[in-house]
Amino acid sequence: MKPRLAILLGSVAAVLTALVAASPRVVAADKVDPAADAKAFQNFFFQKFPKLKPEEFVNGPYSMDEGLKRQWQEKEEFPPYEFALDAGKEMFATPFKNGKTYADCFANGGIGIRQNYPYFDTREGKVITLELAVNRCREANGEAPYSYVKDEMASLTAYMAFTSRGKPFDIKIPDDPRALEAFENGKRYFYTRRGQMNFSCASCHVQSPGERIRAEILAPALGILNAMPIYRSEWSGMGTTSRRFVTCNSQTRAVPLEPQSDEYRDVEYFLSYVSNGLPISGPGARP
Amino acid sequence: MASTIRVRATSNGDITEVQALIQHPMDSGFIKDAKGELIPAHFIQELKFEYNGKDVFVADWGPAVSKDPYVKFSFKGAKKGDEIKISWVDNKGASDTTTAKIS
Amino acid sequence: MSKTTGKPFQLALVLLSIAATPAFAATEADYKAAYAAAEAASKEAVALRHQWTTTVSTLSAAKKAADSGDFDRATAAAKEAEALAKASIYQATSEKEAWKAMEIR
Amino acid sequence: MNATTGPLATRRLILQGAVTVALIGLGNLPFGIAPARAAANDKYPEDAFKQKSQADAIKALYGKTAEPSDKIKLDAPEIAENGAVVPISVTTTLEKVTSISFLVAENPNALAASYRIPDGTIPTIANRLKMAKTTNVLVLVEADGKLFSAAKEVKVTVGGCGG
Repeated sequence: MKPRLAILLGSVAAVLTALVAASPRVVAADKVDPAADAKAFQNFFFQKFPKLKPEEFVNGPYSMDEGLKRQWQEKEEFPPYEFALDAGKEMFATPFKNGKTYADCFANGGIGIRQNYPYFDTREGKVITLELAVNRCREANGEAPYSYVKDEMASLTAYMAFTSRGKPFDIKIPDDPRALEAFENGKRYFYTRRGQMNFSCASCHVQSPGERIRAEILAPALGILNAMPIYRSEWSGMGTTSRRFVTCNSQTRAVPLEPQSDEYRDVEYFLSYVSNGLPISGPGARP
Repeated sequence: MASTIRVRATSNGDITEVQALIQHPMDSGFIKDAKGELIPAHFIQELKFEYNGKDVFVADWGPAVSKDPYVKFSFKGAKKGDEIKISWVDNKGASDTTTAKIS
Repeated sequence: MSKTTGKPFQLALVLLSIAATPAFAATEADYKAAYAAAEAASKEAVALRHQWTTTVSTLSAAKKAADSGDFDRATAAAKEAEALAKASIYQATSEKEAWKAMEIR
Repeated sequence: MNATTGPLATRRLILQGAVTVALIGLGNLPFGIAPARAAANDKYPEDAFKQKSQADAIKALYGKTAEPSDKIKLDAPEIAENGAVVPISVTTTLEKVTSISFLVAENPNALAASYRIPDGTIPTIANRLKMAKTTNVLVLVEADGKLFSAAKEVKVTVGGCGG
């Protein structure tokens, strides 16, 4: 099979590059300044793709290629996430065994709040994602938690994202050194090369968006989480941000971390924050 | 259980445009599951649209139609508020039926 | 894809030479020693959260070959797994600073 | 990229040889539960769907050959984003259209979908098909008892024999 061959060939090169001594352009006196980071991050993409409007970045690879865009628009006439969305709406409205509902766990009854997730919980000192909050809500009401990667979780959050469509990402970093540290951790994770392919998240989604890597057109990192959860044709189904992180890791031949591990939560925090101001477009459809 | 069939039928003068999306695995019979065993073929064979007791569109499908299949067509003679009936049957004998109002 | 270029590190040469090494008569003891070394390096990579999928698969290939009594192949695979694990450890260590080179700022 | 592991490795799409294909095809076709149809020519064209090659499928379905027509407009992407879901549509100015069929030359079985077009239905269809690899999509339009065709190549980089 073709992909195998490509991987084998790539593998030798990857091992070599993996071992190339990293050029340590050590940057002096790093002060964590999320606002400046977000500004630089967005400017980078706006300059790289001067023709795109900021809000178009949330459409991922479809903003990068005309042929793809047309296929997407045709699919959007009756999008493949339609069933998940309907299921999620029903789940959201269905009370737990104790009579309470998801609406009781969230601000504004859970409607139109997706753009505020993840947030930093200053009591706990950790990043709380929407999926995590959903499972905590379930467990607090005596229900079993959902899988973090697909199925019910993807359907439920698809509906929650849908009620936030068009609302700009509004991630806050509270004045708490632990929040800054979480942001910094997420940033480090995003730029760190891993796996035998020696790719970081940025290798694909900062350096090469719009280019084809084998079959796929790479999505820009800016706005990439605004579309979550997504229906991926490659999965023939829905998946959450966690699922995407897991598959990204595997694709670089790195053993994925546990969904909702601290690293994944932090990188979601970082990536969401730097996309502040861009509208929620989820649920999305992707190749 | 919710219907497996989603329909949008919109009237535009004399012409009614119909779009349908159906929840079905459309397993081709060529894919293996996690255990390496082939998933048997399972696909919708016939999808029928009726208006006024008459067929207006009939799809005969094989396993090469995508998962959660989609189809769009148009027909003449119906008007806003009329109903169309949609039904499918698959190769295992399962079926579903629904009606939709033309808007 | 990579914008980093430079001299291949010595480990890479070791790794490539293993792949090219002709079959030699390895004993069960050779295999066990090689496997233990590979496993240790692999565990270190896991602790660093930088494990490679190929290390895992090569380790299990080594075990499988050993189970079928093919200690030549088992030993070669174990050594390859060790080299992969060491490369991933090197990656983890060097990236502690190197990631900043890619940062948008 | 399919280099996934564990439970996510659901897309090991293996195109088996012809023998396996035939066996599976037979093994899963339920005999005797096909719904009753009103008329004989209304039957599900089971035989046509079982044919491997395009030529055999056309023969089984229509029993005649098609001639190319510039009155058929076949719309398909140059490069499919994913072979599992390729949006393909057709429209034609031919008159008295009674059926439209889509074939994918190099799929295990060429015939993908066949639509019956009664009087009063406009010969314009959009659907989504699976494509195993880069190949021609062929559309056949039966009009006034004759058979016409149009074709377009679609490049497939991620094979879609999957779900």
